Amino acid sequence: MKNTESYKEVLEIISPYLPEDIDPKSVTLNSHLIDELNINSAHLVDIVLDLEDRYDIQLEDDDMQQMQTVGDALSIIAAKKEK
Amino acid sequence: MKNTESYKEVLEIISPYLPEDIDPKSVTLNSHLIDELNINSAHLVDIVLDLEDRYDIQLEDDDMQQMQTVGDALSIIAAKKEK
Amino acid sequence: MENAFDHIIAQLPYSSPFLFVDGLTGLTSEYVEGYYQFRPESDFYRGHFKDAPVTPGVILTECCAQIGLVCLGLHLIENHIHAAKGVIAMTESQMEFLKPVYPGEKVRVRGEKIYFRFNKLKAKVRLYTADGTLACKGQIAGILNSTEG
Amino acid sequence: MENAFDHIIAQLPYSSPFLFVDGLTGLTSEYVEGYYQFRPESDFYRGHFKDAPVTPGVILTECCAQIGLVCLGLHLIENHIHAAKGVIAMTESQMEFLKPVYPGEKVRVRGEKIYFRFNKLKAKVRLYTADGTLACKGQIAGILNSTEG
Repeated sequence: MKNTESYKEVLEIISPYLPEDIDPKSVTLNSHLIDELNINSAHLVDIVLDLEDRYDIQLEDDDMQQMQTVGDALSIIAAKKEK
Repeated sequence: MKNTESYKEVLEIISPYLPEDIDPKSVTLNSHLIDELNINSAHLVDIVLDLEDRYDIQLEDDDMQQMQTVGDALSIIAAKKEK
Repeated sequence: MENAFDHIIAQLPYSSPFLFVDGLTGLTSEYVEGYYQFRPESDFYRGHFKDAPVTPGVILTECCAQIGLVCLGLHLIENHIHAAKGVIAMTESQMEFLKPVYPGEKVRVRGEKIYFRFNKLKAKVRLYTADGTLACKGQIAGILNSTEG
Repeated sequence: MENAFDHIIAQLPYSSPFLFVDGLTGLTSEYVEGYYQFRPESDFYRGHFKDAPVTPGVILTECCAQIGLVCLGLHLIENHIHAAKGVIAMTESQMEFLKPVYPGEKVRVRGEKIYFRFNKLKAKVRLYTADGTLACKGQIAGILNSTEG
């Protein structure tokens, strides 16, 4: 899940929920979803549900709380897929 | 434009705008868009704009008025494409 | 049966003149049904439209949200041990308006859960007039804001 | 400048207490900008919420529709010889609510034409509070109903 392909996939899932003033090209692995990318809590849920669909995984409240950055999302997906 | 392929394409464009109680499978060439399929005037505009995009054509007020049935839509598209 | 749902209506954060729920007729973890009769004396009819009162589409949306989203949400919270008690704030609405609803008309709203995850509830809503005509429909979502935080 | 748009506001089919346009600051065939100050005495604050007045999301939607869709539509009709004169009825709304707006706040609405075809106008709308914060945004569409037919 550390390869470029997966990062692109996750970015594609996040992009529709970015506010207009955030350039998708400016997003990095360290971008904080709420504080930097200004994604609100309602959209964060949509992103999590889209990730679940895309990777056929089930995320829990704990995963949601740990998912602070784009990199966190990649790590959580990788961990879930290994199970 | 009389072949099955195009009919299917047009049906695909119309389907999202059908009311829930209309079975897309019940639609025929003779189905009246407003009277039988219960498509309202707001959605009829969306359908026309989607047809324009799909077939790279420009429809006018006259075309809109003549487009009573699914078959009319196919004929109008065919006529526009020949120009 | 209807008294069984009074405790839900009592928890609604709205009051007259911005309460658009008269009663509920069905409520499970999957769907809710309720009704409201529009009061001809409601303030909004004085301005919508000039000399031609019609229920504003946004007021139909509010009726759909109060019955179809918030009543359903209050019920789900009751049955969801880990959820915090709180208020449901509307975050998104997507509506289609099909038929006008006039002063005095009684409408029935049905809300169906699409999902309730991570404190976000999304519901499909439909509003019918007394003769069974679908007057508006759509999807409405809200986030449960915890009163603890 | 603002007086130049008074004839548009005069044509609006709404009146107080359901008129949510104080003035327009810009209007072309592509976009409209206008403003409204929410009146603390508005009826809806008495019920939304109980003892905690916040402007209902659906009222923000109405403000967006009146400025961003209907004022723009009235202007487009004026400049569109073949269009019938009439009323614009909202047919669809798709909104996201981002920040609460409180009684007394002055908001600015910008509406941008997405398309105006076959008497249907669809606009992208955004509502900002005085400090420039985006409070809600979305898309609203309406059909011009001819008064002749």
